[in-house]
Amino acid sequence: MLDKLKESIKAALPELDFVMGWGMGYDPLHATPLYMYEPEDVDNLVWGPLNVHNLAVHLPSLKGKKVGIVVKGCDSRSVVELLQEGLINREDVVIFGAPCNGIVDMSKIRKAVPDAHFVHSVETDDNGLTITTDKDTHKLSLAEVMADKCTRCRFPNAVVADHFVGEKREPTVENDAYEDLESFESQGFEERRDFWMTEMDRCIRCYACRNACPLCVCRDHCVAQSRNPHWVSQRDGVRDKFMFQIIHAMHMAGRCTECGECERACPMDIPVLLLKRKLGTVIHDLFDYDSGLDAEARPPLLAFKLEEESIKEKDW
Amino acid sequence: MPVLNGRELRIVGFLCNWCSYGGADTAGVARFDQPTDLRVIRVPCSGRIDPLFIAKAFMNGADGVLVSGCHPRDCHYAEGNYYARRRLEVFKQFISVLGIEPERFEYTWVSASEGQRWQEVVTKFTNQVHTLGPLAPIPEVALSQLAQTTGTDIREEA
Amino acid sequence: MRIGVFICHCGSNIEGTVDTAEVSRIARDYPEVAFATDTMYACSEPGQDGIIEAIGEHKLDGVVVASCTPRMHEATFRNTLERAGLNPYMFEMANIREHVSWIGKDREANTNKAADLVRMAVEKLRRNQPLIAKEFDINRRVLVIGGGVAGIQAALDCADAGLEVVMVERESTIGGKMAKLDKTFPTVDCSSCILGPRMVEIAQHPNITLYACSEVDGVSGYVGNFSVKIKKKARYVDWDKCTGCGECVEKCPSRKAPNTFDEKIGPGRAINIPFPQAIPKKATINAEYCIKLTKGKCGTCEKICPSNAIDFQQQDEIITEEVGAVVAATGYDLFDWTVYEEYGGGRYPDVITSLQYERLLSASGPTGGHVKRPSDGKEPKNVVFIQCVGSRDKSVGRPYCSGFCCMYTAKQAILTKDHIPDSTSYVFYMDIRAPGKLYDEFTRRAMEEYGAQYIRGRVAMVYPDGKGNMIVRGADTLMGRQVEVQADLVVLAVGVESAKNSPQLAEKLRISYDSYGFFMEGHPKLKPCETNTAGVYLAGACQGPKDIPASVAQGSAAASKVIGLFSKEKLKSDPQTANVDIKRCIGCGKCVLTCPFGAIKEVDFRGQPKAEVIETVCQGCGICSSTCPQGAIQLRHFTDNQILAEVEAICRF
Amino acid sequence: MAKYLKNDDLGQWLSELGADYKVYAPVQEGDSIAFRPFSKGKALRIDRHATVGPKEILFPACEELLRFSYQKDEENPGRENIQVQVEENATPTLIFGSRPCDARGFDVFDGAFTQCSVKDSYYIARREQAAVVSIACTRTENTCFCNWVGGAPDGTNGSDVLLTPIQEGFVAESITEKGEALLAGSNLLAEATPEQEKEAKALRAAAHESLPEAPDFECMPEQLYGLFDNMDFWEKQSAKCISCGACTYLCPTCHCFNITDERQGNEGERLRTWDNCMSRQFTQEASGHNPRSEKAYRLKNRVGHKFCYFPELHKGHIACVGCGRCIKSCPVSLDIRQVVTSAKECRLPAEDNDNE
Repeated sequence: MLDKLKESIKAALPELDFVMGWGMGYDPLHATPLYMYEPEDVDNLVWGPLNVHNLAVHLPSLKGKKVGIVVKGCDSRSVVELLQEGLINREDVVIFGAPCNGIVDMSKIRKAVPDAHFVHSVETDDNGLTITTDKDTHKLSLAEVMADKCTRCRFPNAVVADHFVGEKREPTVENDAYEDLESFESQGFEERRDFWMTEMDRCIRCYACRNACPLCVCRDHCVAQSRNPHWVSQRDGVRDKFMFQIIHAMHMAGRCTECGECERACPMDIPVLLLKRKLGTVIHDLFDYDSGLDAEARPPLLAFKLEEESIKEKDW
Repeated sequence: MPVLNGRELRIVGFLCNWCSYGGADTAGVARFDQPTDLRVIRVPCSGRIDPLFIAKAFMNGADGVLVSGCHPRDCHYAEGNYYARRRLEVFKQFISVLGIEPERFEYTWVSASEGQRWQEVVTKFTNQVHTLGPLAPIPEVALSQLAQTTGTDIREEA
Repeated sequence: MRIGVFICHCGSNIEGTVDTAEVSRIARDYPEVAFATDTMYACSEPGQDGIIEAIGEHKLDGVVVASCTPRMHEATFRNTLERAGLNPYMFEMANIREHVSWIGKDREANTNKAADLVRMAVEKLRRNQPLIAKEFDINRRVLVIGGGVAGIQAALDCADAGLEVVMVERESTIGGKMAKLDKTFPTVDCSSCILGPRMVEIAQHPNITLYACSEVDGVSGYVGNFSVKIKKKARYVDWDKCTGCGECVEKCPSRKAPNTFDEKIGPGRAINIPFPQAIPKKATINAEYCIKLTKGKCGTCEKICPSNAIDFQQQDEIITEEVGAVVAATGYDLFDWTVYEEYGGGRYPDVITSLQYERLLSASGPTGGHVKRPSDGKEPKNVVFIQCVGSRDKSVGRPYCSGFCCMYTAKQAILTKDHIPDSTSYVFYMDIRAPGKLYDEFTRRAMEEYGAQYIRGRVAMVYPDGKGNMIVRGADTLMGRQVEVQADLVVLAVGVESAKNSPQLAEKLRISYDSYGFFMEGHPKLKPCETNTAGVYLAGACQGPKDIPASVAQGSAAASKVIGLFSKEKLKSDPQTANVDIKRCIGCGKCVLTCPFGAIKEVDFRGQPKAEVIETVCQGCGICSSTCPQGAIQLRHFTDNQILAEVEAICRF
Repeated sequence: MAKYLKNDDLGQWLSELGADYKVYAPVQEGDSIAFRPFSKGKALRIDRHATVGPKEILFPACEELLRFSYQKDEENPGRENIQVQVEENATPTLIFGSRPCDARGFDVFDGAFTQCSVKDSYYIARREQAAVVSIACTRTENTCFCNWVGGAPDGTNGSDVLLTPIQEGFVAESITEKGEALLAGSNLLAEATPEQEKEAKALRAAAHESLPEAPDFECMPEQLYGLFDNMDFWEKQSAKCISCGACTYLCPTCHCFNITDERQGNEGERLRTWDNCMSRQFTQEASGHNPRSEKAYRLKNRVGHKFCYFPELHKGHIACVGCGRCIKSCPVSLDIRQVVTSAKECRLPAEDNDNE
């Protein structure tokens, strides 16, 4: 399948400035975005559970160029959102899709293999990963180290693609039950608040969550670093950090595809995706809307109905 | 000045100029007694209210937030309250994950003529917030610094 | 900044439950407050003079007045500031009367709250910017959409006042529904006799340009400067040449075309002139039924037309007109009564609508004014009228009262007696609504002088008796029994609904409409013919069911609004508009999408898309500001920072 | 003279030190490891590099430089007096568990904050009050490259005490007088036996061995100047960068900051907060112009500063300690080693015949 993907990229490359995919990174456990300019670059392409990055994040800044992008199912939904918001032109992007079996969650790997920073080699196959460090070897099934989002994946195949190689995979689940959220919300309100305070306290305000988010399109003009409007100060207290995450989440409402890049990118491992998951289920229940599926759809918070069947207003 | 200790809670109101601010005026003209906790911010339209203003109020120590606009179909700007309804409803359902009781925030529609309804809304909402009690503001400083000043560290408790 | 704060006693209205001296003492410690005092009546002449004096003495450049609601006196105090030489927008009000002193008697709590409200006003004012209203030119032409009686009235009033008027009419003639009527209530005078001359005036008025058989295709621009695209529909007759002689109509072999003017009860032709007094009196080909246009054969009209006006090649044409104001007068349509299965659902030829009956009564109608029932041409002796067909009926989604059916039913009962003296009319009604001048007297005449039998109750069923007549079965709720009436003809008082495509037109005009498609007035009481879009006015039944006098009155009212608007030298826009920080805008277009007024356009700035506010169109709602994620578009005077400052003023102290 | 501390006594020793110092040590927080005030019973995480190093203790992410308040004249509220209050509250602080690379970062801070014409009194106060107890690395991570930039797994720069973990405890060596005092002050520390010292030495040597061979960076300033206008090179190197600040905020040597005033009512404070050169706003000028509007310029600056501009000003000291956090925590795994070696290997165009 990887060979077919490479072939298809090579065939399209002459018409394109470059194609974005994944290559191996600084150690055998880490893939990294790969920019393929020349046919020989394509030989470095890899496909597998280490391709954790959502490359769609780069597309808006490439406006004006004609580029290719390799996408997982989840990544493709971000592309659809960008198309919907007019931030990229469909004719400027060639999309290569392939069925995805799921990707790993590095923090789960770090838990399973405390020596993950000392890894020597990694082998991946359909069943999982074999990780060898300077001390020992660990066989991990993909299921135990898979990113949470993959355990509830509904779109393992690209929802939009110009070239799709391989056999389409069946979705992992039909519906997202939001069990993580349910279990979080089984706590009392004060516990939830305390949870966020301790988590947010750790934040170093590097904005990796924001910059890794393919839909945080304001980026350089984000209110987080602006005095006018002055939504947050530069203090490193919990309040401003928490406020920023609320801003991020609310700005994502009805747009977020829950690709999880915010959480993955966080160097401090703060579980910020949960906030967006909450909004995801609220939006889904209220407006029967899933983002990133239809580039022609009007996002629910930029629209309204005269009568909102699902909104039950308070009787006074 | 701090809200009257023990008697009042901090309740922020966002009212659209055309309907609900007028409704609150009407209630005043009719001398309808209301609790004194609420402080009203006048905005042109409920559509102007970014739910994040409400988040900011809670972060800074508000115990309750009330938004009121024109009834659907009566928006002075035709569509503002329709957008507001969606955004505010989403926000209301969202805040539970933050650890804020959804009952601390309500949005409703009161027309300029509905003085009585305004009195009812303010009274009931204020009581509702008092039932929940004060909401601790999110600390403006890092927890370690907070621990230094207060002597307790919520991370230790957890 | 140097801010002055004035705490008003409002006599004892505020002072009674708020310690104003204490509030002013507290206010003195607020940031940038250079002067604070309490005053007896801030709005009175001495009160205002005191403010002006303090501005001079303390070199104030911003003022907070804590008194009554800004909805009352904001304009007053802005003027005061202007008189003192300050920008009127460097002013904020704290409402300590309606929102404080009048709603509670706890003096301590009230004083504390008043001080908080003043702090909020001060914090907001610290972030105010001087604003200056922009002036712009007015194009003193008006577009009237719809050539019914309301539109005609509005157009003539405007034209007589010297304004240029463009009238667009969907049908091939103006006159609207009124032109179809035989007589009008309560005077029973001839409808076309009073309307006809007004129609002629439209045609002859030098200030009026009429586009019949045309529709508004699109509207852009804003008050004072609208640009309107008008679609002139293909009519296959060159109206410049057509003399309206009618020879083509007579000779046209295609006789299955519906005669819409006669409400489809008379014979139709593929080429047609609606009625003798039509304005413009021109022939129009119905392409659906024209043999030449459908099959390529025939062409009779082309051969016989003495002025060579037939043009089978004609296409729709788009014309652009520039105007400064728009009057919508698109009238109404009738409810589709065939949903009423119990009345036959359209299957019985002798169950007709009231408007069809008007055509049977009319001397210019298909029967020449002789009432003949459609099935066999027999003169009916028993005529049953059923009221509230498609009005006041939740089950068909029409809960509202159609307003004038009671009156025209009474009129038709009277006219039936006039036409057929030995006839009897039966009227099934729910309530009689006759609140107008001489209206109730009129319905009483129908009953008392003309012997119309009024039966209070709904009709359960209408069915043929098998002998060529209809049986109407219903309840007589006053007598508490079932009744059956044998009818030669059944006339349904079909309710009014909004004209077809009203929502689409409303969206083009960026005005709102209710759930039934009727256009929304600016205020149900105080702005009956304005809309919430500046420069767009309403006349007639497009706003809600209306009879002729009310439609005419609203037509004149709309005209007076246009004349009032145009009497200004220049228009001033409210400067509290949205404003784009072009450096922060990323051109995502979310504001463009959500602006209810089309006041934001996408422009190209050095190759980047950016939003730009058309200040004269912007109404200042601020939806864009709460939509823009990076806060690049800010509503002046209600910026994020101003609202945040108010939030902090409440929460942080 | 080396000392020996048993693993079991570590907690006790830190508690003892707590009497004179505020002790910071790496602890687990969520899925990360961070330096936090130590209290007895807290589980230390010294088996690997902390997610974020101890730099925050000497150079806080946010510090209040001063507080100000406006005092109003009762009689004439238009007249205001500003009162400014500077609180210097540096207290004796002990950083425990830093790695040699982390400690070496303080060398760079010292260069920037104490050796330039403008002395940073806030930093100096904290630095003078600080003691640093580092732990030598006996095992190197994939992202470690301290030896490339002049450091070593057992480097001593910036530390007062260096501990080498051996089987059942630590061999402790004092580097400075301050360190000597720290070791002398406790009965928990015994003289290290020659065997223990030998074991420590062997482990340290092995760590040296495990690091990849160090390239010679002598030529880097010249190479980087040579590449200054080669935007094609920098665009390709930065293509995958997402312009977040993870690398700079986790970097033990990055020391850029921003200053903002925050005011509520009549009170306010002046804050100094971390800033980062990977952000577009870093060089945003008031006019709207931005000399580093694209990420290629920003990456060039970051690498240039570390390997060229800073060394030029500070006796060749590279402003990178090879801790590898920027690689490890980078959301796109951008590898600074690869950027620098690419720059090194890049063939510069021959001097453009200036002499002709």
